[in-house]
Amino acid sequence: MGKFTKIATDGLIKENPTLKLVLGTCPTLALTTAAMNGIGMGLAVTFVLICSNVLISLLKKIIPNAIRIPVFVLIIATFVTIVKLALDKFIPSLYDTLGVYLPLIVVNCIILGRAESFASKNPVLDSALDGLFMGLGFTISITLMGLVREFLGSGAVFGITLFDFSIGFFSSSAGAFFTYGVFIALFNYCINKFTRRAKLKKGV
Amino acid sequence: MGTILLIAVTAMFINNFVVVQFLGICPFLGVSKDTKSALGMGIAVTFVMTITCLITYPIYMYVLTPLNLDYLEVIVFIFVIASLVQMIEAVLKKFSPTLYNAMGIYLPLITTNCAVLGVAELVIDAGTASAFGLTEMGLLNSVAYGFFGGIGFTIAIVIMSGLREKLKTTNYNKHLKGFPIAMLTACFIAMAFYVFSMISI
Amino acid sequence: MKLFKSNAFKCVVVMLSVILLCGGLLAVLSDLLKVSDTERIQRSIDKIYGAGVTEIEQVIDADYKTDFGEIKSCYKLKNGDYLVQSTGKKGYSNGTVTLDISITIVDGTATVKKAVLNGYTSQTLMSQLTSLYNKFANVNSTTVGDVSVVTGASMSSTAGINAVKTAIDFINRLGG
Amino acid sequence: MINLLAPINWSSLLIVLGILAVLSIVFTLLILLVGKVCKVEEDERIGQVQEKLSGANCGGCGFAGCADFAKALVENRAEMNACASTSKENKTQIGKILGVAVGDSEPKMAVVKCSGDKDTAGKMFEYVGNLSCEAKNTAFNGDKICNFACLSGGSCALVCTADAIETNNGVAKVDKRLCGGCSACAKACPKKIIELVPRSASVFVACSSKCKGKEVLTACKVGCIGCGLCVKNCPKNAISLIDNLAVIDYSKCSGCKTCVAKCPRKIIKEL
Repeated sequence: MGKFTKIATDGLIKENPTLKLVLGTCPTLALTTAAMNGIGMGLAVTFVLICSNVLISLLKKIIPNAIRIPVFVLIIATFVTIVKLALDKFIPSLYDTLGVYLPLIVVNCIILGRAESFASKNPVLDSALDGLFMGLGFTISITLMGLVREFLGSGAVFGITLFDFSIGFFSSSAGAFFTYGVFIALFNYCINKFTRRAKLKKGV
Repeated sequence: MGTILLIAVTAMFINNFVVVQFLGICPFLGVSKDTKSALGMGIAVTFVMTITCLITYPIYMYVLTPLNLDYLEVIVFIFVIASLVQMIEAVLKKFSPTLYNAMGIYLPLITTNCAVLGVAELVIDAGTASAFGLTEMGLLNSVAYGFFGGIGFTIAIVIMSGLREKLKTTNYNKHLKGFPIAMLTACFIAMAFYVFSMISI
Repeated sequence: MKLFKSNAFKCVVVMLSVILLCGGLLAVLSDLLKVSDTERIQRSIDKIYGAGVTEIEQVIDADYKTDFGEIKSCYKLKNGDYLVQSTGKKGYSNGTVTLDISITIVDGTATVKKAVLNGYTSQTLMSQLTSLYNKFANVNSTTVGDVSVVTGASMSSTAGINAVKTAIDFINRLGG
Repeated sequence: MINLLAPINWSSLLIVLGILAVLSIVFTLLILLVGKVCKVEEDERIGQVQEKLSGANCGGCGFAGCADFAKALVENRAEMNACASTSKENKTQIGKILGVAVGDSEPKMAVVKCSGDKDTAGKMFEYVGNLSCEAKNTAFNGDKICNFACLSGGSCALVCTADAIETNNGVAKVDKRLCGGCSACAKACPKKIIELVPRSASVFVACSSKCKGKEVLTACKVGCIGCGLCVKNCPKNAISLIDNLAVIDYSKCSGCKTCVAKCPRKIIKEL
């Protein structure tokens, strides 16, 4: 089961798409004003990521190299439209909040990135797992960021206002960049500390 | 004429694609290490955004809406953009290798660039049109929106690359190395652009 | 036979089959998951009154048109109010605005309960706009003129006012 | 099952398939046409070589990234062992692709050839301002009296991907266990005093001052004064004195460490 844990730790920690590879930054910055948005967007991205990874790794031998990117993007777009139709029908409230960012999942760098670098080179099961853990990594990090920005920006947690103080900076666009930067710095700090200790213990 | 001016100011400053609407951040952070490649990237994105609006707007307005197939909108747009970028990459590789080396290697990045699909989406959106006080954008206005959106992207990315080049010779905490310092620079640029949103037209 | 083996043919066939597969799947799904118009109206009702408060009782034919506004559709609701979708013209360089307006009859005259922008616009624009229209709350035909909806870089107030004014005139004419 | 499919109106389905078919054929042919017209002969070996490289894009080889390095390798403008982060068997495979014998390069590590920290190295003036090495270097070659001294601005630490360099008490110091030997720090250092020594080395000269003994005594409490004792006492005579500075030739050095004991200034340090 070594492969499973490797893919899991890759997706969640070692190659966390939002904090380590810094992919999918557009929805991360825009939607982390509220934690609820983060979860909704995260789950939608995870669903699309798993399905597109599976289909792409199934078709990887058939697709010629010249039209590789258009076909990948087409497959991803189909799954996004399916999510869009399903959300519009069954959960309209989430559909309204996601607004213009739902179609932008198609160009979310995580999905096309993983399709290019992982799904088109690995078997189906690994691609599905990779999609799942990459999606979870993305969901967790943007929900955490959503919590911080929502709490500091409007004194609310998951929509329930606890305090009435609100620092306008955190719900503005400058605040989004700031929070994202601090999150990546913290993430780097922990990872460096962890790998340093591992290397020193193993080291000569 | 007034609307074009209004679109220009809005797309470049008030509703800047990168800093206010958060579209196209991946290349904005990835490619802004030095000004030359940042400018190359800006030109490429402006070029693709303008042509995208030129093609996707008519397709949506004269093909998809009359047959009310607007659920196809995402597929058709992204397919057109991906093919467009594929062609532009090949043309550039052949006819101007120097420009290709400066910009081309970032061209595949443009397919995964939210700004390009973002502009295609916003241009056909009723909300954007009513923001400019129009029923719908019309071809000329949408191409102008795409073009000035690209110019806004270029302005933001060139300012960013200037700042990041200055950062190369400063001493800052090791853990801020790489993306965090880029994010904080973008934060200050966003603050600067915040001033523009106070303008009421 | 060489044509069929060539890479170009392979590309076209693969691309064609993928796009037809995807398009067909989506066409079928979009019909299956169709959200009917009445349900969309019900959703805007829920947005104004809150979920499950009231439904549509009767559809009223709306062909009322003036030079500064036009009624798109009008519904009489179970709790006696009217939901009117009206478009106001004469915005900045003849722009238009479409609003969902709920109107109640208060001692004979039509007064606006709430006005909401129709449909979703891009998220950043949306958040600025919906709050602007709360200013139209409990406005009637006389006081509608002096509502000043100062908008940032977005639409001007005339189109908004015209939309509400057309809706009120339509309901007064209906009631009277 | 039938009524489940009832809402599908088949006519619009056909229209959709028609539009998509037209769209896909037009654009695919356009892509292929443009692709054929603009065919650029590129050596496909570049792709194969790049596949084998580590892809870390660390820039240690002096090229913009692995793609550039692969291109340079194929046009043999570059040396295979310029890249430290590619594994050994990948290097031999690349050697096979290019048909070039790849001498297995000895794994290297970086050492800072200066040990003048806050209290041992004398200062000419109190430096206030931008703390990076490049900036300090522009102000009269740095605030230390000795022109070859480490400015401890941290420019090397900034580029080190393995996070192996500390610059806390006034001089940069490389942690041998973390260093991967990618030589990015050696390139970044404006004073060029970081040297790559074989990982098997046991001693190194922790100074790079080329001034005469008398000047070194005034400038720094620990610098090498070029007395030559180490040269005389080295059994393998692996050390030589070049411009008043002891230089160790690691091919001859047997690691006996007699020079460490003999050096009056204790500037030849153990690794």
